[in-house]
Amino acid sequence: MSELIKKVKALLNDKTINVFVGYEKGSADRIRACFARNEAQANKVFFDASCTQNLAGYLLKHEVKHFGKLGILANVAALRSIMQLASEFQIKDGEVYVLFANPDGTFVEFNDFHSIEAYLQTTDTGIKAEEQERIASLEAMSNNERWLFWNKEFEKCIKCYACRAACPMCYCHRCTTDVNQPQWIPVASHERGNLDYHLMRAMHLAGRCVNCGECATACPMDIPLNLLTYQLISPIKETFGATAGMKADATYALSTYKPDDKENFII
Amino acid sequence: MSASHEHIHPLTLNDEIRRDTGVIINKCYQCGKCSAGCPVATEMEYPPSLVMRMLQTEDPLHVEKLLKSMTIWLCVSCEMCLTRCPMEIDIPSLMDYMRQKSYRAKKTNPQAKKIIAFHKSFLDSINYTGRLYEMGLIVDYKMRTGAMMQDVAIAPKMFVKGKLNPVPEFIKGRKKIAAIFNKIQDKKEGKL
Amino acid sequence: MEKELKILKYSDLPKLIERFRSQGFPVLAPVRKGKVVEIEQVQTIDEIALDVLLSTQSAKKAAFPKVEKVLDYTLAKSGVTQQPVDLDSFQETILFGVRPCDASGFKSLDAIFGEEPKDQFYLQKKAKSTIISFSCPVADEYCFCTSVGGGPGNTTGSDLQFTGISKDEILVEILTEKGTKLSALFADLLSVAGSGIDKSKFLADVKVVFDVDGVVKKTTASFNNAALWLDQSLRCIGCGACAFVCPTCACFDFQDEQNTKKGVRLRLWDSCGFSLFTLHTSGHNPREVQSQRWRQRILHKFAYMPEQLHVVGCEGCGRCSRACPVDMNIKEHLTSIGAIV
Amino acid sequence: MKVGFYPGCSMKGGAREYQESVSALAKVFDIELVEIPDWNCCGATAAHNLNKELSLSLPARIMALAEREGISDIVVPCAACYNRLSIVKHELEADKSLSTRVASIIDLKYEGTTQILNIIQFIDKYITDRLEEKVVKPFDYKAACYYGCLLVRPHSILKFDRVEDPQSMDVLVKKAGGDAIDWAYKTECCGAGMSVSRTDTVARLSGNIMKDAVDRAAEVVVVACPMCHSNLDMRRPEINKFLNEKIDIPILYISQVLGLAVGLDAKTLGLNRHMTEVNLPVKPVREIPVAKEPKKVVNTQKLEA
Amino acid sequence: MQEFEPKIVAFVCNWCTYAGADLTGTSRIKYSANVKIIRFPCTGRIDFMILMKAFENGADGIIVSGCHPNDCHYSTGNFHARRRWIVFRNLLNFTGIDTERIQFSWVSAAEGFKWADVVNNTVKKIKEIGPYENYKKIAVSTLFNEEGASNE
Amino acid sequence: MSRIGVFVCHCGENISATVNCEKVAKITGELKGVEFSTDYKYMCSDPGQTLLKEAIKEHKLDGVVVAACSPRMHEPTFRKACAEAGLNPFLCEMSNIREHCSWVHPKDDLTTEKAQDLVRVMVEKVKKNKALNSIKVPVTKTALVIGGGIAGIQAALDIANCGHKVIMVEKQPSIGGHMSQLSETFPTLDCSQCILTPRMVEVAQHPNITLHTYSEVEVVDGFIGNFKVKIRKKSKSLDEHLCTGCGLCTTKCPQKKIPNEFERGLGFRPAIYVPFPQAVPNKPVIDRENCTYYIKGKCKVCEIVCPTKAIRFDQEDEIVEVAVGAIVLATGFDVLQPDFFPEYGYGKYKDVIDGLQFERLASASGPTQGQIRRPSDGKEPKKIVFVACAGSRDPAKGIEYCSKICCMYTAKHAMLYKHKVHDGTPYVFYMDIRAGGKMYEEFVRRTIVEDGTHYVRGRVSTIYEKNGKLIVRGADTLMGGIPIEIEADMVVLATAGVANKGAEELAQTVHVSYDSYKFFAEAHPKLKPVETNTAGIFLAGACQAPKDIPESVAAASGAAVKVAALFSNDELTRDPLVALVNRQPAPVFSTCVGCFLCQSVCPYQAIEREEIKNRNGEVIKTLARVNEGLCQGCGTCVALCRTKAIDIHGYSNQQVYTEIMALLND
Repeated sequence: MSELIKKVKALLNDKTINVFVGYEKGSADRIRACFARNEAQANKVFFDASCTQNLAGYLLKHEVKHFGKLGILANVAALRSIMQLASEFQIKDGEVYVLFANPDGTFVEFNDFHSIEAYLQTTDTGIKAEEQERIASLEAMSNNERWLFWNKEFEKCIKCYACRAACPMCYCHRCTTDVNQPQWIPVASHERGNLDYHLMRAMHLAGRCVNCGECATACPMDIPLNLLTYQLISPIKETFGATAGMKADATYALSTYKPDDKENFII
Repeated sequence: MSASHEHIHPLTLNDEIRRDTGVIINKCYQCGKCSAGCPVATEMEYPPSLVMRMLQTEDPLHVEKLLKSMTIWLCVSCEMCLTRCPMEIDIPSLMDYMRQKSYRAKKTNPQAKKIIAFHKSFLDSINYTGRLYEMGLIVDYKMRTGAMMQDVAIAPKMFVKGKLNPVPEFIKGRKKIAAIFNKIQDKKEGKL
Repeated sequence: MEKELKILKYSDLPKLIERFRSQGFPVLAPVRKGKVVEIEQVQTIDEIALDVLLSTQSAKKAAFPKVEKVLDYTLAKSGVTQQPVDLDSFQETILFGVRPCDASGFKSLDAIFGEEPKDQFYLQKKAKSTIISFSCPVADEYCFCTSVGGGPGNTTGSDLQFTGISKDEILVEILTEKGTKLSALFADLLSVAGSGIDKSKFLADVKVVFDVDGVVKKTTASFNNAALWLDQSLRCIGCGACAFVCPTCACFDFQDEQNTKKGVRLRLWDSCGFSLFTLHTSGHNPREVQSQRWRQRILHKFAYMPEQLHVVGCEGCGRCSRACPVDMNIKEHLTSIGAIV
Repeated sequence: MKVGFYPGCSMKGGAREYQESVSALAKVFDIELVEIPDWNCCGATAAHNLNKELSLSLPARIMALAEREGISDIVVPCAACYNRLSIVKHELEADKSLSTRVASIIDLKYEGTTQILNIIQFIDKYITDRLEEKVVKPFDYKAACYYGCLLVRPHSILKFDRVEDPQSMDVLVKKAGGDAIDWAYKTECCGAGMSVSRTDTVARLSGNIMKDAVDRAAEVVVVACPMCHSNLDMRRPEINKFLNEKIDIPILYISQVLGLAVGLDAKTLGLNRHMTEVNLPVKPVREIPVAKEPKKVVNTQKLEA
Repeated sequence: MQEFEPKIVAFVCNWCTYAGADLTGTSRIKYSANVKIIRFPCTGRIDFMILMKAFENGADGIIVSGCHPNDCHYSTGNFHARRRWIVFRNLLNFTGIDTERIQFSWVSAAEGFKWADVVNNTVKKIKEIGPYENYKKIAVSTLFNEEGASNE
Repeated sequence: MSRIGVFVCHCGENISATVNCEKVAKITGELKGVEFSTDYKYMCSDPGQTLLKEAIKEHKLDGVVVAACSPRMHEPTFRKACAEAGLNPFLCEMSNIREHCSWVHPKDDLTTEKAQDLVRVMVEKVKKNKALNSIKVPVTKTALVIGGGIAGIQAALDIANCGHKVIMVEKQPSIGGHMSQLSETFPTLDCSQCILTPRMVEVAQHPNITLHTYSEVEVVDGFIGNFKVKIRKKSKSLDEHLCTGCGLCTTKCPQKKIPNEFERGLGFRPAIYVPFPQAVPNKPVIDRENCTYYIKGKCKVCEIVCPTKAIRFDQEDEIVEVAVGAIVLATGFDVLQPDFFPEYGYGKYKDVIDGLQFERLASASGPTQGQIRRPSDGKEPKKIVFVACAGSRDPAKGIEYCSKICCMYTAKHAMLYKHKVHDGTPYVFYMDIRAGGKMYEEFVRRTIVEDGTHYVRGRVSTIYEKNGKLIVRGADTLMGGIPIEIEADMVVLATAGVANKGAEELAQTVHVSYDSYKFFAEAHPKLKPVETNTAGIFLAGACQAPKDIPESVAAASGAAVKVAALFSNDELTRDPLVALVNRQPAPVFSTCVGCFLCQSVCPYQAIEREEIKNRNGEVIKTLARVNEGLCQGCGTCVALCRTKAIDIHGYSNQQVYTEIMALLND
């Protein structure tokens, strides 16, 4: 671990970066983000297998960016987020120093987006088996059962927008929910407001979601929001051959097309 | 409340043909390619393109002529017309239809007697044995037509060459075949 | 009024709920929903999760729900016709099994909504709520009620408070008129409590971690300490989870929902943590960055409310810290403010 | 290898040699032809001339029986039967209510799962790959491949070969060592089922076919249909009378041509049964490029019964 | 009992389906009056939220129709729309929304008959499956109960 | 509060027969914001429009809904009327209660209710309409003409003679197109070359015309008045400035057996060649696919013999970028390869040829110097059969439409044949003779009456060769369809005229739409026959549909006038129904977050990047911006934009949203 701290200190000292976004130990066995700007703060930087939070969202946070050159300790989800954000012109190559944490505790430095792309080709970017199972069990239900399932889940929603705030892809300054002429998405957290909001969010993440799971983790009401976007990953891959967050210059699945895209429901 | 586009007039013959065979008579623009390619057009009183034209008129007189014509029986269903028709009109199906209509209406051309007799003998053979019994067919055909001397010379040679079975082959399920015949509407109406 | 002490058998709790229900009172109580605990209407005791440390959401929804209609209106050629909600239509409701911090949270809300012009929606609903709190036998590291003047057996805001004193028995404190009135419904189930029951023996031990008056002073003085607020809030992602689970947060928004003919005006929760909370029509946003919003949240509770309403806007329940997706721990932050020299 | 087999009535009678040659050829290539048990006549022209339901029901019964036996491919060497079965399969596929009605008439379950193969499709699927290596006696003749009507038409349903100037049989003849000539009557009608009822028509149509073949120096006409065969072969006297000349070239089934090439003898192939004697001229022996060991060379191909 | 008359909204593009529906009219082909058209420049313009709004305002069925692939007036709008509908339909299915009630179609300016068929078939189907009760329970109009407030 | 006027049209009885128009006007008059409502027998008539205009003035209307026919029919009419009454035309909307209501539903209450619904929707929409002003864009007064056939030549000359610059791009080494291949032209029998070549020379010498032959258009960006075009000038392996066109290289080239495209394969040409003697420019190109040097690396005979040393083997393609204000597509047509009719034996029998080949045979400059000789043995055919509609009007194997020109050229062929082979017998198999043109019918009659051509009304079923003759089997439908057989020496198929091979690709490059036959689509079949749906791009000649020479020339002049009219103003106005990215005061600037996912959906590359800079010139935000000159208003970006930062005039989010609400809440 001292290796990591040493590395962060070196980066800060030689001004490669001004701030390092990493992990530190938080309250009640939790791990949380830290923003090391000096040696003392760097000493708190920590990493182990429990550090699963996707820190990439912080790269777009105004006050974090304000420090200058950023460094980040990334996991696979964060790497993919960086790729996706790059493809949406939110991060430029060379703007961010990326240190990748291997599960075995070793670290890899990525100098450019190209090397991240190459690395991602070799990793498992699929969704976890348990989530696949949950999706499969939902798909096995009747339509009405699914309706009732999500009704119950969305009923809990309090529209705190933690899912949106935690999602690295939800970087819009003004979300559709905040658009009020017309008010496409009801602000109220009633059944319709909640359904509209979550459908809208899932659609806006379709083809962009890098399955980091932050939305579901963030939800104080424990709604399995990640399933909504995860469910769309394989159809998009199968039908359009697109996977989000794999290339810095990728084309968004829903802003391109093939003349012979297959579907079976348009008469 | 929603009246959809349905026919309110009684069906014309051409409507019926369209319903039963899918052939749209008015698709024909009289290019004549069917007649040009038809192997038996020279023997027909109305070559196929003329048949189409006559039907297009919807004139009962023309229809009557067709039903009583030799033309419809001369068609050998070789499908050359359909193959080359630019509008892909299925004239062979139309001919089948006209034959069946003529036959049911008992308007068949007297000269077609031999052809029909042959077909009937053929079907009888199937009805009786389940398969075609060629010898029986010929005998039956001759009985029907009275053409006793036709092909007499050829039969012994065929027999020698093993081409004529002296006894019919009966299939086990020939009652089933008979049942099929019995279920056919025409049979019920005594028209077959 | 003088509080009365009674004893109730655990085994009579089902009957209690039955009584309330048979009288037509809706009963709101903590209900387990997977990993979260909601405050919801219940029909029987079995639905109630009495063993949980704390419900995920606070009890404030009884008087200040997340969505609340305040007006119906009709759009016609002749103009707009309004049909206000009938304030008398609210039902007498029993809040059952909530924690002392939930009950005392209403103190802050009363202060906020009781300011002129008085908020009749809240006040009427609150007036029709009777609160039966359960004192806390356990606490966790997020709890800091004792640091803000509360405690696991604090009775502020409760009409009745139940404390488990043995496997079978509950000590019932009848604290208010409303409590008395309600307890009459189950007087037959109550027995007289012997004197000398030491309630504190049955309560959780929650350590005081900071001096609230000191924190209030230092908070007020730190308005311009930008580095402090930035340092504390770098992690904050600006969601509203903290505010929406908070028993004292009272910010709200009005939204109209309508079609071309009819509409309703709704009151909805809002949060000062949202970036658009203070966005002006001009495009100017006085709290442009998250650190300013975080400062607002802390100052509102620990500077402005004490100054203007004479209450601290925090009950130390720690819900905000538990709900925070990025581990913003308010206890920790307040402690560090308290430690400023 | 097992393949379903529907001989049809004529192969039990007038075209017995067709069945014999197909069976013999199949045997050479280790293919077991499983005759559909208790098959019935397809109804031929007669049925669809006189009654549509009947024309659908008879073939449907055949296919339903095959389905019951679990047969997936049915080889139907008779082009007329092949045509009827294929069309019925197509019509029943297109119209589910019709399919239901027919199923009730034949009182059998009909799914439409069987694949109907004509003789050439059968050869292409099961034999062609191994054909050239088995050729021991190249069929070194100028052959006019005659497809007739029912093998290739209607193209929209059968989807077999080119509808004008088809080539599949020509290719087989070439593989058997023969020379398939280019001629104009490949798909002209021979008169089909009019053989008995309008012999003069048949004589004219078949006569034109034979005339063109002979004019283009064909030594043999190759067919894949018992009806074509009987019109071109059995009606030869009438044909010659119509043409006023003597045409004596033989009419062979494609199975017989291939059979000869792979070394089967005339009798096995039923060449003796043709009405027009099969007198193929003797040709100088050609080198067989793939023959592994020298075969006994038969230096006469005069074949007699 | 009165027959259920479904409310069906059709979102169509100006160049093909709207013109096709014009042709239906010009050809005097009759169809059901349940369907009412809202015109868009292109199917590419039709945001998925528009469909949600239709259900929320009480629609029992929706038709979305535009130019056949390769025939888009703007050359590619319908291709993008098609991708959008493929994904959206997946999502709706997954959340238990009745995609049977949304009929997507390509109707060209020349297909007056097809438009009538699309409308009539959709009306028939929606009549068979009945009003969209699930969605009506959460529709905008549920807020407007005469009794006054229904808090929460 | 809005002041909307509702005008319900009876359309004679077209609407009022099934819709109770009075009731619709009355009920919708009660809607909120409706100030005035009425019904009238013919809203589009002069009195109807006057009624509308007066109501606008009298009631101070700020929005108008006309409930009548399809807006595709009369929206311009009523918007214009509103403008005349001082109301911004974009505050006028139409409810389609005719095509979408009265004509498709029976007379009953539901139909009237539907009409009310449709009007209500538009009333609500129009409340959200905004007054819009037309967009003005500058015009580059140079035209690009793609294709150098007779249509392109005519268009280029007409535009150039109006004083505007023209850039002409021709794919082949020479301009001239199909017309240069023709022998004589109907109905006058003018020599085609004689009338064409002067015009070709005129193009080459015109001071306003820049000619790029052996060139293709690769990229078209921009919009009406402001196109940017990249032209690939394929290497001719020749320095054109040095070449004098002496032709020595072409005679010395050892490679001589390349089928000559210009002669439709009836002759040969060398690898370095001029397509035909009168070519413009009359300078050779090296066909690299067939040149020995390019294939084997040795030869260079042409380089050795060239007196001016003009051969450049290493010359590369050149990309020329030009700015133009308008584009004329004149890429012409192709003839259907006749091998789709195997029964006619084209390709199998040498003496079955197509019409263009016959033109070459009949042409004095052709492979036989105008003698009619059959390709197989060079003999003069004594009996010749012309088959009309070879592929046309044949949905089964050819094309569905009538190719229009074949009747006439077939008649011409028969006549030319008869003029050259006096003892010959021409037959024409035809289905209908379509000779609707000035002197056309007379011409056909002459062919039949004076020249004794046998016209047989029927189609040919099959053609086969026997003993050196082509047996043509047809039928005479005027004789009741009896089959006939003709033993011909030669057969000429009048093959269908079809779209050019590269038409689809070119359409996509220049962003115009095309029909199912791949012919370029006009904006309106009757009233905008030379415009395309892409503003500023026009059609001339047979790239739109088969056309004969006079028609092609007329269309070309039509297109030229459209271009000239466009160039007559320094700037032009456009329909303002375009998308826009919202702008807000600093520090927000716009709700656009600059993800630019909208960029790739835009079919017109209309979305640009706009950098917002602070006072120090540093970029603080990058936003999308819609180039309203390029935007055609499809709105695909609007549907894609997550933050709703893009909206579109005329179909705005507000308008659409309110329409849905109004429609479903009666």
